[in-house]
Amino acid sequence: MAYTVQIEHFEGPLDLLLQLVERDELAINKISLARVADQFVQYMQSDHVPAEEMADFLLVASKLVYIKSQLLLPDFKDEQMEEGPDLEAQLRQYQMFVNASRDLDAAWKTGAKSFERGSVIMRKREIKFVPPVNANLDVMQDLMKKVIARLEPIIKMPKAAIKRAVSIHERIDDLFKRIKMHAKMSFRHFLKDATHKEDAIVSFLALLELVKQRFVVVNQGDLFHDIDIKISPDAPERDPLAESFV
Amino acid sequence: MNLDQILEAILFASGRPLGLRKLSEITEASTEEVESALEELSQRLEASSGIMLQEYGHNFELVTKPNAAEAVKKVVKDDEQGELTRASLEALTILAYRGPMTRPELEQVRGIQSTMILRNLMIRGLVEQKDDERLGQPTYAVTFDFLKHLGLSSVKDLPDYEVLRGHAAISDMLEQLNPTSEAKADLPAADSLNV
Amino acid sequence: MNLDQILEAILFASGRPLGLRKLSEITEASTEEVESALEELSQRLEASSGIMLQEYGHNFELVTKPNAAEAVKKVVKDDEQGELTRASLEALTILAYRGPMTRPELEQVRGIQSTMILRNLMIRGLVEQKDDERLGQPTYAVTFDFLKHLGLSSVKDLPDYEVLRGHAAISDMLEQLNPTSEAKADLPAADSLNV
Repeated sequence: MAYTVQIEHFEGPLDLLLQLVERDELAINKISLARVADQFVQYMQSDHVPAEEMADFLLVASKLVYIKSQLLLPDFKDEQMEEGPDLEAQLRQYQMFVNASRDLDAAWKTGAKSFERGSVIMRKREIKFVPPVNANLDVMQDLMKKVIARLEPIIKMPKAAIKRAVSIHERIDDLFKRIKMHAKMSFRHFLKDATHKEDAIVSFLALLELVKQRFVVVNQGDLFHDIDIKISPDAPERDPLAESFV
Repeated sequence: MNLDQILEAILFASGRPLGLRKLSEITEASTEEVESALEELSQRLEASSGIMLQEYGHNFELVTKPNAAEAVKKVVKDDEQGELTRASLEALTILAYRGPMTRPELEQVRGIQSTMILRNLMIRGLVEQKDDERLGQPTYAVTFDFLKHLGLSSVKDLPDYEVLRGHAAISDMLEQLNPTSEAKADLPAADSLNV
Repeated sequence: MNLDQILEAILFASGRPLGLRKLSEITEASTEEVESALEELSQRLEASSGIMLQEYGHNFELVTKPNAAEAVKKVVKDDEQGELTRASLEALTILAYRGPMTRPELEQVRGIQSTMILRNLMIRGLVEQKDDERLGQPTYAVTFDFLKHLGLSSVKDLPDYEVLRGHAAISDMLEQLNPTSEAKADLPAADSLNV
């Protein structure tokens, strides 16, 4: 059955992921997460994810790919990917808060508000100058500088995001080299090669990183396709893991 | 909710005396019903509350009971005097360096809602509303009394005035508030001090 | 005059939230005595009054009951907050149930960086930065304005409060951010509701 419900807008990676899972009326577990992994990547590329949020999307994308790979290779474990919160648990609690926020929204709109006590003190005659004992020129100069210092990171946020993307770019070049070293190994081969487990993990992680990289650098072009060509020219068409990169 | 409770809420929130007719209008009850509910309210408060219903002519107001006057004086005095909180001091400083500015502008620079703080600064006579508006909003600036307290004759004598007033971080931030070029033209003259 | 009545008069006169310590200072009673008198006050108002006691993080304010809102809006200017975006709602919900919390903690739950959303909510006066820090990070919580908009006397009145606040999964996840036992000791009291 084809689902026609469109995901129109999402506020963050967990929002998108939850919408995908809920649209297909799936329970939150590893199997459902693996199932929507590809769509997650597609939506993420099709929408305009702000630069400063890209890293958060990449993190979730890499976790999804990892979950999918684990279903295919039950004994495949990577310590780095095991770090941090478990995506499944994270999404479940996120869902809990999203549900609670719907109740809150309904309550917000009823207009059944409370009011504080009305103030009458704004009458002119009640205003009298009270010297502020702790206000002096030094304190004020210092405070003004602090206010400006607090604003600067906010102004610079877009620039910082670009900087981060650039540093990821450099890391990608590095990864590319590693991947090339493994390029001779077919995608399928390294997945199946139990005797060269370490190679497999290295390649796989490199792949993941590359995928992450590609997201960051652009929406332009078909990155994943690119990976296919570089890594696995002879990967079987139906290889389920390879599909997640298409 | 009973009428006496609704009347209590109305008088509490309005903070000023309200007439019988007005109360009847708001509650859509007859003046007789309002009068009897006010009597009920008065008795309930008399019996157990720290506040009471005061009547002058046909005007009604909630006030604190005289027995609590001593404690009440302490809190009111506290509001009016004593040191400024850090937040108040910060708002006052921004208004000194960058004023006159509107409340949304002040909030954009502070990153914090500033209604109460602005009100408190005005009660203390440190800040006043100016005659000119910007984008339909009143503007605020520090008072002459405050400058005198600092020993200054003009805000321009504040330390590093030109640099801090015209700092790009603040201009950029305020520009996000007024994206149109029209709004830009409305910015205070000292913007030309931008470096 | 009983302590609960004196406290009522003080809160009435001040018209803003006052802290437990401040109330104890003004009344010259111990914080335990003040707490129990406030509980008494809260119950008395709950039973018969048009106003109620609002509590958040050991701060207290008197406000009108939400049932009276329709009538009260006829006498006071209603600061329209407007609708909330989904992202704002989500962040507010998390902060209401789980706050005070640091920005990294909020981001952990939302899965996305939240600098701007926090700033927007602070400018709207729905969230504020608290005085206490955790692991060198400032903490954020919802404000009395937020509670007023929902007509709540406490965040504890939010649906399923204990379940959502004390949810084991969240605690585990936040603990990954705060691995030291020190940090744990700083968590708000309601954490003991953990199951």
